[in-house]
Amino acid sequence: MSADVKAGHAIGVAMKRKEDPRFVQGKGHYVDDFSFPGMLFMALVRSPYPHATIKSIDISAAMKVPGVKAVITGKDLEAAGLGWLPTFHGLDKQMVLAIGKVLFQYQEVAAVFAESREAAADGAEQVQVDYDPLPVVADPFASKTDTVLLRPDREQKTNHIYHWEVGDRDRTDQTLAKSAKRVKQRIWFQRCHPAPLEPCGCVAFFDTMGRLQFYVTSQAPHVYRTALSLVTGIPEDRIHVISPDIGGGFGNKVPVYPGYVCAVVGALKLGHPVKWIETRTENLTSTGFARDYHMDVELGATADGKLTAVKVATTADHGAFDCAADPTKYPAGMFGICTGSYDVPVAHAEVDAYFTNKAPGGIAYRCSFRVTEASYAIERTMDVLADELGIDAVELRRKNFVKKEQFPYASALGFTYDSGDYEKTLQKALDTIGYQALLKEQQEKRARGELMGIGFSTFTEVVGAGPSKHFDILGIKMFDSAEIRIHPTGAGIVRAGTKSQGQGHETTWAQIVAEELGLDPQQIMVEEGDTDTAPYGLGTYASRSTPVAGAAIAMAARRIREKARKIAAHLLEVGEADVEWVDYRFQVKGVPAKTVTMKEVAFAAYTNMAQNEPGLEATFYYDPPNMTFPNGTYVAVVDVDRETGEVKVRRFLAVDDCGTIINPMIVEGQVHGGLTEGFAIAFMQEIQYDADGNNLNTNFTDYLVPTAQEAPHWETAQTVTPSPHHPIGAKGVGESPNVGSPAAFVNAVVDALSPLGVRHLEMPVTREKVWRAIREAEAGKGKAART
Amino acid sequence: MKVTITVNGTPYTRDVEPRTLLAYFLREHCGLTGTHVGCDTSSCGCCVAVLDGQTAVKTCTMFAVQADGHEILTVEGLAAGGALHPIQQAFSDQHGLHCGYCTPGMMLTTVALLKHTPAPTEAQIREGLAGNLCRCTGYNNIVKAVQQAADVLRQPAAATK
Amino acid sequence: MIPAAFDYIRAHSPDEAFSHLQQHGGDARVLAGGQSLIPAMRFRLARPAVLVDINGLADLGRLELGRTALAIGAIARDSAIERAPWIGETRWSLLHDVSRVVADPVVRQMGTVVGSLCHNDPSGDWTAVALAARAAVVVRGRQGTRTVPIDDFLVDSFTTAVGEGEMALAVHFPVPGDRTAGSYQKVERKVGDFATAAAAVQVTLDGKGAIKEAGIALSAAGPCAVRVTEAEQALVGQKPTADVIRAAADAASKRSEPQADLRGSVEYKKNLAGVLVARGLRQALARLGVQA
Amino acid sequence: MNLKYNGQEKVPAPMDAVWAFVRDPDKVGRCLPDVVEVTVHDPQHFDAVVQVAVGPVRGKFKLKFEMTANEATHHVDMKVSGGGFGSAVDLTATADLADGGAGTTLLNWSGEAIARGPVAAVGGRVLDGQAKKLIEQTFATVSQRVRQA
Repeated sequence: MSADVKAGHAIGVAMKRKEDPRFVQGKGHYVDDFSFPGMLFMALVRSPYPHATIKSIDISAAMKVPGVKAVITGKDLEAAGLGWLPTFHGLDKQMVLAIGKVLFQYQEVAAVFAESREAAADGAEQVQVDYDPLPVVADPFASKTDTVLLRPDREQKTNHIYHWEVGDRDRTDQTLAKSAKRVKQRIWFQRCHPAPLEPCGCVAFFDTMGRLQFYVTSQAPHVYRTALSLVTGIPEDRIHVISPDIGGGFGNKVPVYPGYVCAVVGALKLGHPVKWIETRTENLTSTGFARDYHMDVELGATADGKLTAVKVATTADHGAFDCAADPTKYPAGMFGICTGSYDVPVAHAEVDAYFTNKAPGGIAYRCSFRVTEASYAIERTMDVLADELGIDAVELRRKNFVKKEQFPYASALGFTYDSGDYEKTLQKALDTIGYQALLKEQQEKRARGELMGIGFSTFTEVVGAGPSKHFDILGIKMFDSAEIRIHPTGAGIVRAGTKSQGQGHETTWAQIVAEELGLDPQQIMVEEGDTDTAPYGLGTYASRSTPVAGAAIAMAARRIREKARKIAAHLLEVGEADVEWVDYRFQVKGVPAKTVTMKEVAFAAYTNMAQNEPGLEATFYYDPPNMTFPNGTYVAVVDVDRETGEVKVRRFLAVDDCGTIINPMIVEGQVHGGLTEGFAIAFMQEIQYDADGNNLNTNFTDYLVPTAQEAPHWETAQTVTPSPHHPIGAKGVGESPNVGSPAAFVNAVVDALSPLGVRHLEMPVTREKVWRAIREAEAGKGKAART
Repeated sequence: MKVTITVNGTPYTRDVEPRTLLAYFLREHCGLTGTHVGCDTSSCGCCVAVLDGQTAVKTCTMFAVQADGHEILTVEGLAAGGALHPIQQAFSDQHGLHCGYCTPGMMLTTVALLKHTPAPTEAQIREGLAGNLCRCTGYNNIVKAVQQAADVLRQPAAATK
Repeated sequence: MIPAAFDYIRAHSPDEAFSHLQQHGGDARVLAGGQSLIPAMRFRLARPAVLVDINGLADLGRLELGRTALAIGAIARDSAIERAPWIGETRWSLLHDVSRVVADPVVRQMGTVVGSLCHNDPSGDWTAVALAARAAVVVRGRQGTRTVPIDDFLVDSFTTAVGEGEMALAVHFPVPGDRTAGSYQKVERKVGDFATAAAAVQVTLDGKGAIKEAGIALSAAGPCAVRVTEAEQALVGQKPTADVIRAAADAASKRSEPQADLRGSVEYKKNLAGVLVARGLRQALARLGVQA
Repeated sequence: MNLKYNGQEKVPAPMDAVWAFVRDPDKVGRCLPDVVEVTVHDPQHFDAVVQVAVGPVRGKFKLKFEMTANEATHHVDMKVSGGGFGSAVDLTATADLADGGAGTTLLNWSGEAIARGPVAAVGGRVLDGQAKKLIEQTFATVSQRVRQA
């Protein structure tokens, strides 16, 4: 499926990945692969209680364990002024190690430093913590009452963190009241976790110059450098963050975690390198979870199904600290995309967030900030509306699509959609999957009492944060950057502020440069993740790499081309105005025989540059003028087993429109992966807490990751509507399948059960939920279960 | 305890605690960091190596002392004479990897799978790889990679592999 | 995660293993496949002072198919069953089925049948199969070896007839008669999970097409795997009809006493027990060419 | 995880004898299955160390007990907290005595336990049954010891 690629014509080619030879030989360098002489291992002591006063911590037995060098607690850190970490959007702060009390189960209480992994684990086991349990608030609706104040450390004496809203509440309410049809659905997007296979971790040491060398699994190394400087007071020039190969991130490796601060403190205090690698349990119980939005979605429509208004009111569970990784001004991220692909005259969305005794987080798990929740809300509720109206869910969507000619489209909640052709994408999906034949099959099966469902999701995402006038993290605007150097032989290096976690940047970035400069992508090296060499960037998450850094790379390459044009003019012995860029080379206008290649120009840039400044390099900081709006139509076909509730996803087709495609092989791979994560969320995954605040899904035996056996076979197709404002028209794709697919899966299951009167099922759609819905429906309770 | 384990043809004699997991023996005592650790529950398969040429094992669920006197094949031992092993080549050709973290385990499970099932169907591949998790690829392309590798390995020229 | 420290002994003969176990009693555990024990040790829930490794005892790794019984040695792997040359024969279809759904395909290459029986997890697969197939376990004790019928072997969750200082050497599965087929039906959330519910079924038909012998057992249906005697009684002597199958399924559902957990409620699991027994019976009969 | 149990023992001894027994921390403490050590601090407070062995899972639980008794209603409240295996267990239990007639006493008990940490997270699948067994055993032993006393 992959192809080799020659100089030029690099975009749109399924070039084999340049990173693969390293990975398939086990020569990747992940953070746990780094070891340094004298290195100590750190283990964290964590609380079994979700809410408790710490009466005492006794480290004496731990210090007697052979090999244990030190134990630090929250008190030690507080005394050093390092007790708290700022959170990314600045609304809250987070304890590094528990101070006075613990607020969630598995919270970090003490850090043990020892000469080996074994000794660190033995030492952690010997730290005696005396707890006095406090009442537990395990759900956000209980939190609302403020009966138990969870965070007396804050000025605001309430569990309410923030209220955020967008749109016109009054007009939305009035329109809904007047609408011929109106549906309301409570939808919970359950708490889930990105669970990359490589857990989080770091190695910290101070080199002979007293400079912090910090190897860490970070999707945003520059932000880490700044954050570490702000937290520790170490000048930013004395911090070197290296984010090596990353074994999957999906948003989990965006926040700065307490363990990192502890490792740095240990390295400083003990004068040894310190390594901390999470266990899987630690990863699932304490690092950034995602979602946990309880959404009341209301749609108004005319009698024939034209949407009149959309209203969403959300109660968000943020856990013990507000560590949601959202841009400063957008505590609920891009939730305003909840009007989806539809032309909605008026809308209102609001989010109220609360503290609970659960792990902190609220990161963007393989999605632009809160886009998955918003997309699921509208796409699920569209099916509820179709059911209410008694019309086909596809027809309802088609009727309400933003039309091709309406772009750029100003949505009721403030976004300007850049481009799209939703009708075309939908039609391609219907044709490819054979919708009419499936409907016929479904009819026949229903007549026999069999349960078959077809589910659609025609979603629109908003990615590529973001324009500096709106978006910042810790005050730093969300631009991204690239630096390109072309060497005398026409080879080169690109450095970007992003960080690949498997997305294949080493390949796609080289393809962009090759396309723009007519060079061989095999000789364009890509380097990311080293804050000493890469220009400042905000990192890779929220599908921002291609929309922002990809644009920066194209723009930097164009700067190089402009400089190269001057040298080409010198080589071609004409004026600069007479040189044009045709078919990946410079040519004297109108004289196709007189050309020079970029490779020749590169050599001249160092050997024969005439009056031009030597060298051939450029840096570009790209501040995007707008977000990009990838979209797609997804179709799931399922069969449901009445007796066991088992759902078999028989077919799944994803038709994506991500604008210009740089590497179709990688785009397809991203779609496959995202669909599998969406499948897992729809059917298997949830971080559950019981009423006592105990986390019930603490490792891979209960937090379920699908294997090749469960994962369906994926079918993909594309339409291409380039983004008009992106230099190469690309929109980004990594997250679309995770954003768009959950609704398609659930809609398919509900469609299968719709003859029984079932209108909604909460994710994860487990066998038992399906079985129960069937049983209750058959017992005549089906109608009652509606609403 | 002193153990001697032959890894990729090279004997490694080391003094280890009995509780040292084979995965950490490979990573930290032999410096072979291609074997990864991704969970605590024998679920993910990132640590799979091949024992005595036949058996795919999760090296996080085996003690190094158990492997004393045995042969272990890890990802570092797959390529020979500067050429990628057909399984490695296939994973790259078919885009059967993204982040690369599960890849070594996935490939070593494939080594044992193809030893016992040289011409697997898609269903057999999916069944055979179900002890290894991948979060990135969605498995479509891993299945294709195993099919390609099986085809290549069944050619007479590759039979010595 | 790192286990607590322990002493490791590699046994070079069954006698040596036995004498170490006698010496250390409850402080020692046998290390066979280790696929349940080592994860428990990594969480430090299990922290035996001594491990006696029997993996070097090649004689205990054999599958011996005799005239009357299949003997599976203490370190014979699950995968050895999966790949046995006779595993495709209809009479062995119960073993065929289970050997492909225990844990996951990599764990099966180390995990052992006897180890699984000795672990006696309430949701184990081999325990239910051993009941349905009426297996027996050979246990080495101070008074020599004894053969314990599986019904007596499985005492309680994680507790078997293997006493402190003793070890299991093999499990014997009777060679099924002609016109025997079985089926193992398991509902699991994903590969590698413990069963939400599982049913092991084995039936033998007589010359006239009536059920001569039946073995029906459930896993994840109580403190340990359970034989559904009422279902067996409902089947034996009957022609296999839909009604007979329903009676057996109902008996299984009734007999099932599962625990509610993340896999499902008691009600759902009891339902599954019946559904899976019915499916297992239909599949086993279909394997004998009988539609019911 | 939250576990709830209750049960009844019919003790072949008069109420006074049973009451005297259940108010004695040392005697009650030694009815715990596989108890290794009981340390009585005062009539209301004692510590106990219990050996837990379920298959390969073996270890010690250290538990603190607080007992309050109501003489008039023959009612005992017990609060237990402690841990082992890096896990925490909190338990509240009550026992009520009633005349069973013919020189016997009815011991009605109920308990609610919350287990947290690896024991619940990893062992949760089997914890319920095991905990139930331990609690039932404890009260059965109380019944037996009173009879012997």
